[in-house]
Amino acid sequence: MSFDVDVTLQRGGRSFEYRFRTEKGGLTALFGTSGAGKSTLLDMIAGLVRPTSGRIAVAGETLFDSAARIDLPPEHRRCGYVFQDLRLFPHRNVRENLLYGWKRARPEHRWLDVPTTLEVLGIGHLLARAPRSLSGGEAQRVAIGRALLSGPRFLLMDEPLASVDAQRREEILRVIERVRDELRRPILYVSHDRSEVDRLADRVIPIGAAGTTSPPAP
Amino acid sequence: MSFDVDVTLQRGGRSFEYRFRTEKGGLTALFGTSGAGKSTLLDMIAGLVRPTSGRIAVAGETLFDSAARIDLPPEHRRCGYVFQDLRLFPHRNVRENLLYGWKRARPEHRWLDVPTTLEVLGIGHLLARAPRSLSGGEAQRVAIGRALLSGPRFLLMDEPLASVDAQRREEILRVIERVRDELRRPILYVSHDRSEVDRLADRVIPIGAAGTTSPPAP
Amino acid sequence: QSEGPLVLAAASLQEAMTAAADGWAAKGHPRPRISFAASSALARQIEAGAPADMFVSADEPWMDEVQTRGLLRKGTRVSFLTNSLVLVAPRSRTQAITVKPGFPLARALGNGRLAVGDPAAVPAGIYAKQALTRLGVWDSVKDRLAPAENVRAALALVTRGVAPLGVVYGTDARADPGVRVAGTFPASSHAPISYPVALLATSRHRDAEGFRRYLLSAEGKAVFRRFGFGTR
Amino acid sequence: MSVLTPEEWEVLLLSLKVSGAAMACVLPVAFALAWALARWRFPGLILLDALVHLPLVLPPVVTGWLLLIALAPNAPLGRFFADALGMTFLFRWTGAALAAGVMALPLMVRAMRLSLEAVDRKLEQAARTLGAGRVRTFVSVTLPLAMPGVLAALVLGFARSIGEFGATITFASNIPGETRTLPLAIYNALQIPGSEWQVTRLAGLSVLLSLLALVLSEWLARRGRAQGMHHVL
Amino acid sequence: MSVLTPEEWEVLLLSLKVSGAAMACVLPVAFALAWALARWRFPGLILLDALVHLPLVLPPVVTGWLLLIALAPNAPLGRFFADALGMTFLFRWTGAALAAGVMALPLMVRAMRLSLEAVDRKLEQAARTLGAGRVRTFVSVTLPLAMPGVLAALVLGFARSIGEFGATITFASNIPGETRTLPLAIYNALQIPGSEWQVTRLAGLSVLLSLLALVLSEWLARRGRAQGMHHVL
Ligand SMILES: Nc1ncnc2c1ncn2[C@@H]1O[C@H](COP(=O)(O)OP(=O)(O)OP(=O)(O)O)[C@@H](O)[C@H]1O
Ligand SMILES: Nc1ncnc2c1ncn2[C@@H]1O[C@H](COP(=O)(O)OP(=O)(O)OP(=O)(O)O)[C@@H](O)[C@H]1O
Ligand code: MOO
Ligand SMILES: [Mg+2]
Ligand SMILES: [Mg+2]
Repeated sequence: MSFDVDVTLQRGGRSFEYRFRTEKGGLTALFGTSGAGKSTLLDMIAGLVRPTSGRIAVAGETLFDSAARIDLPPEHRRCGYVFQDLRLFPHRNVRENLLYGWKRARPEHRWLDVPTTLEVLGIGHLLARAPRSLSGGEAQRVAIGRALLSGPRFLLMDEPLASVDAQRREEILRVIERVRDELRRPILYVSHDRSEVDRLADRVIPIGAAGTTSPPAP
Repeated sequence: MSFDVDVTLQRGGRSFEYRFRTEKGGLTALFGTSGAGKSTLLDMIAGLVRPTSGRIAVAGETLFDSAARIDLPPEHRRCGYVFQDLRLFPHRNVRENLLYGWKRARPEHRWLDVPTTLEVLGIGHLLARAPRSLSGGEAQRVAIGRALLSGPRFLLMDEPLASVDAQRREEILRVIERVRDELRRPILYVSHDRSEVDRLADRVIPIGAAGTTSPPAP
Repeated sequence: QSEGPLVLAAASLQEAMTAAADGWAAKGHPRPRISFAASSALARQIEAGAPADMFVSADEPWMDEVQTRGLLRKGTRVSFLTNSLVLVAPRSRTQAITVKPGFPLARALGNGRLAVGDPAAVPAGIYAKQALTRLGVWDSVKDRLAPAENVRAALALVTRGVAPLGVVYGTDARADPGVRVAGTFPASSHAPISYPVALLATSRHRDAEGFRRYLLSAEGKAVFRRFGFGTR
Repeated sequence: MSVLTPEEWEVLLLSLKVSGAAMACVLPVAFALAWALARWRFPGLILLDALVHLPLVLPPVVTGWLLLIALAPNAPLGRFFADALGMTFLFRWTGAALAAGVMALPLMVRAMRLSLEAVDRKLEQAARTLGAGRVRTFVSVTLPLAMPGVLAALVLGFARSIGEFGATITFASNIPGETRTLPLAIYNALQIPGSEWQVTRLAGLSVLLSLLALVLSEWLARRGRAQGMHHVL
Repeated sequence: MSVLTPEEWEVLLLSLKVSGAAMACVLPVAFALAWALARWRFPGLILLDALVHLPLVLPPVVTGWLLLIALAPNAPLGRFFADALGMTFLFRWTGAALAAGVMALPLMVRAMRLSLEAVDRKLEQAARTLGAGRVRTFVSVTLPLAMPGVLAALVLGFARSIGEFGATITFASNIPGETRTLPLAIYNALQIPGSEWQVTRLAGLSVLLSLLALVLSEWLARRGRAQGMHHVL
């Protein structure tokens, strides 16, 4: 199985519940209204938000289990997380941002090389720039590159193409498809763009409205 | 005429040139690759970035004219600017963010009331929340509300619907259409979503690749 | 005038001057207000034109300085107090030391230091240096000093047992139950320790001269003698 | 309360008055300096910066001495204050407040400058497009976002001014009821052998005062946070 | 150089040594305290905060006096340092450094705390997901983002330690070549009538030293900015 999630979270007086399993490999899209709790779910899988209780496993490895008192720290989960709010390091230039995870990854874990990444994302000319001076789409592409280069075991992508123009989007989508099909890395993908989801997703998990349970996907 | 722009800008060794005029009213879409300079153009029209030279007029009022030494400060330009990076005030809750411009607008300039805004944007339940605790889509809708409520003479919208889900997007699009048709406020709209542009735009201004001139629209 | 005259007095005179002011006030006069600080600071304030009535210095040079600038009322300067210089040890230390030419001060210190007012600045330290030099022991202890900001701080070093011996004024040693006078320096071993008083040229207070006279009167001097000062 | 002697009360209230006045006068000056150092780029910048740091670098007694020279009744600046504003400082509580304020200045400027430099200018731009002029933007966006620095400045400055000794005694002298603040009273007590108990009481009062200031500032900061200023406070 | 007398050279170098040692020792301590105050929430928080502010609130002489009592050879703490670490402070330049460090502590803690509280925790989270453990995240993200505060702390602390007088003379005495730093030398000069010129020279040296520190810190800050740390420096 790729994603095996069964957790609850109490926060700000609301309670979130997620329960779903997906078969091995492939891209799983999360679809749901704004505020339903998609980013929150990704944060829990990445180890940034601690579920109140439950269990999370990805590709056979248990990342969190409240009963067994397992809670892998984020740096050992090896997720490539493209944040909805990007979170580029403001004190480092584009090159250093891109290489931040790459340098820390074991060589055998890296599955994408730097030139290819720069090529596909079209960010080779931005390497010396400060994140603050990037345009919206440029920053988004750097964030994607940083996550891919960290040699992750699986990907969490939160609206990664929201500000990317059509042409570049096409190229990036093709890379994501390659990761999905050739490398068979599990991907959890959030998007409000129906056409993107239709094209990429092997399955869609609906995230229900505020606080409701997400039924397990078939 | 709605937008009458003829400016150049030198920045970071690159030179940007914009030259276009649009007829009265209607929605003008800016379409162009990432990094072409769309947000930069909006910043110049809003008075946040000073063109090196040229002239900007909106709906007959000259906002900037390097020859005539006119440079209206941003607070007198009355633009409703939805920033690509939102820029909600982190020290004020949602209600205060929404009313920030509204309070400062003259009553006769306001053309949208608060209840309608909350209703359309679906943010009535968020009023007491801190911007930091909002989801991506929620924050984006608050940013739209804040701009609309400030009683602007014209709108600058930089990918305002990037993180908004399909259903809500539909409702917001309808509001924008009403502003365009009934109130006849000029709108400059940036989007990478072809279907959005096709539906809304009376005309499309292509913003060329890095540093090239944008030819005047017909 | 309901407020008393403003007196600038050396900090080391604090207890005695306060008592003298009380004595004056007990006679039905408005109580003088006294600002206690280092003589140097007070002299500089006078030179800056601060509006005070009387200056009581802990040594002569600062009074000279003020006088040269014509800031004293003519004929009011009198050196009226004297003091002695003593060697003190913590109360617990019983061994007696005779202060005489060539006395074994360095040995008595062990590996401790001799607490003194800073010989480069503080009057008590300057007298101490004179006395130790005259007695021929300065060279043996000059690298073993613990110079302090003022006499009372030097005294505190001995009281706290941080320094085994110290050189202070007799008045200080007397007032502190934590120390014992181990020996007194012969008056001939140092320049006379004297405290001058004078009215300031700008003084307008009608009580100022009265208070000065009181300080110089038998009654006033008795107050200072109670605190161990010599008078003349 | 009978736990304090009348003199202790006098000293305590005077210290409060002096420090309060010092903070009230210095805060705007320090903020203006912090603003200039954070936002402007001009040739003399580093010199201004050095000037602001001066009271920190010099021993307090020297600062007091410089104040004495500058503001003596017969010095030009001193005459100006006396004639034009009717203000005299020497031997007056206003002098103690001035000394305390000057000594606190560098600490306050730095703290506020640090916060001002961290304010995101893009938020100020947003305020401008929403119709707020420079002043309103400053009041409604910049100032609240820099509030942690302002609070820190007040706490540091107040604590520093409560503890100020050297410049005060040199410049304003040690006059009971007028310039004898807590540290000067402590100095007096220190001159009397065996007065440890009195020193301890007075020092305890100082600590109490600044503890109150500290609690107040943390409370204000927490209130700010509760209002959603998560990342600023 | 012949513009300085040999004694002035001695005093200058000693001041540098003392302040340098003070900064080197206090910086990590101050940072740890700033970290605790910025990041942890525990019951004694405000008391720790008050303790850190203590040397600011109390007159320096009292702080020196407290150090004296705590670290006297016959006091438990003093004995511990002497026996376990072979360190003695009284009448030693190490004592002057300790006094300077203690006096600088509150300023340094505040500045660093201010910057630490402004660091966006979300960036630390991003570093964690990219494989950086707590320590690496701290070194590569938190610390650089808090760098403006660290620099400000160093400038404030260095300036304060260069100017430190009261605690030093009380705790470490005024021994030429060992503990007579610039302010103590200035004090000596001030006590002697007619020595204004010497005071001015020594004060000028102090100012020069801290001007150097200031220029250095501004240069470092600018270098940081040039490397793209736009919004942090
Ligand atoms: N710290 C918080 N305190 C209270 N509520 C919060 C907090 N953080 C997030 N929320 C709320 O939790 C809900 C889920 O947020 P989340 O970011 O997961 O939504 P989302 O599904 O990603 O939405 P979007 O598509 O708009 O990004 C939202 O309603 C949000 O307002
Ligand atoms: N301060 C700066 N220094 C140098 N270059 C800058 C600066 N700010 C922006 N740029 C560059 O100017 C170009 C135009 O930026 P702009 O934000 O206008 O692009 P955009 O068309 O809005 O792109 P996007 O669709 O990705 O948001 C980009 O290549 C950007 O990197
Ligand atoms: O009273 Mo003094 O002038 O400190 O020795
Ligand atoms: Mg989200
Ligand atoms: Mg843009």
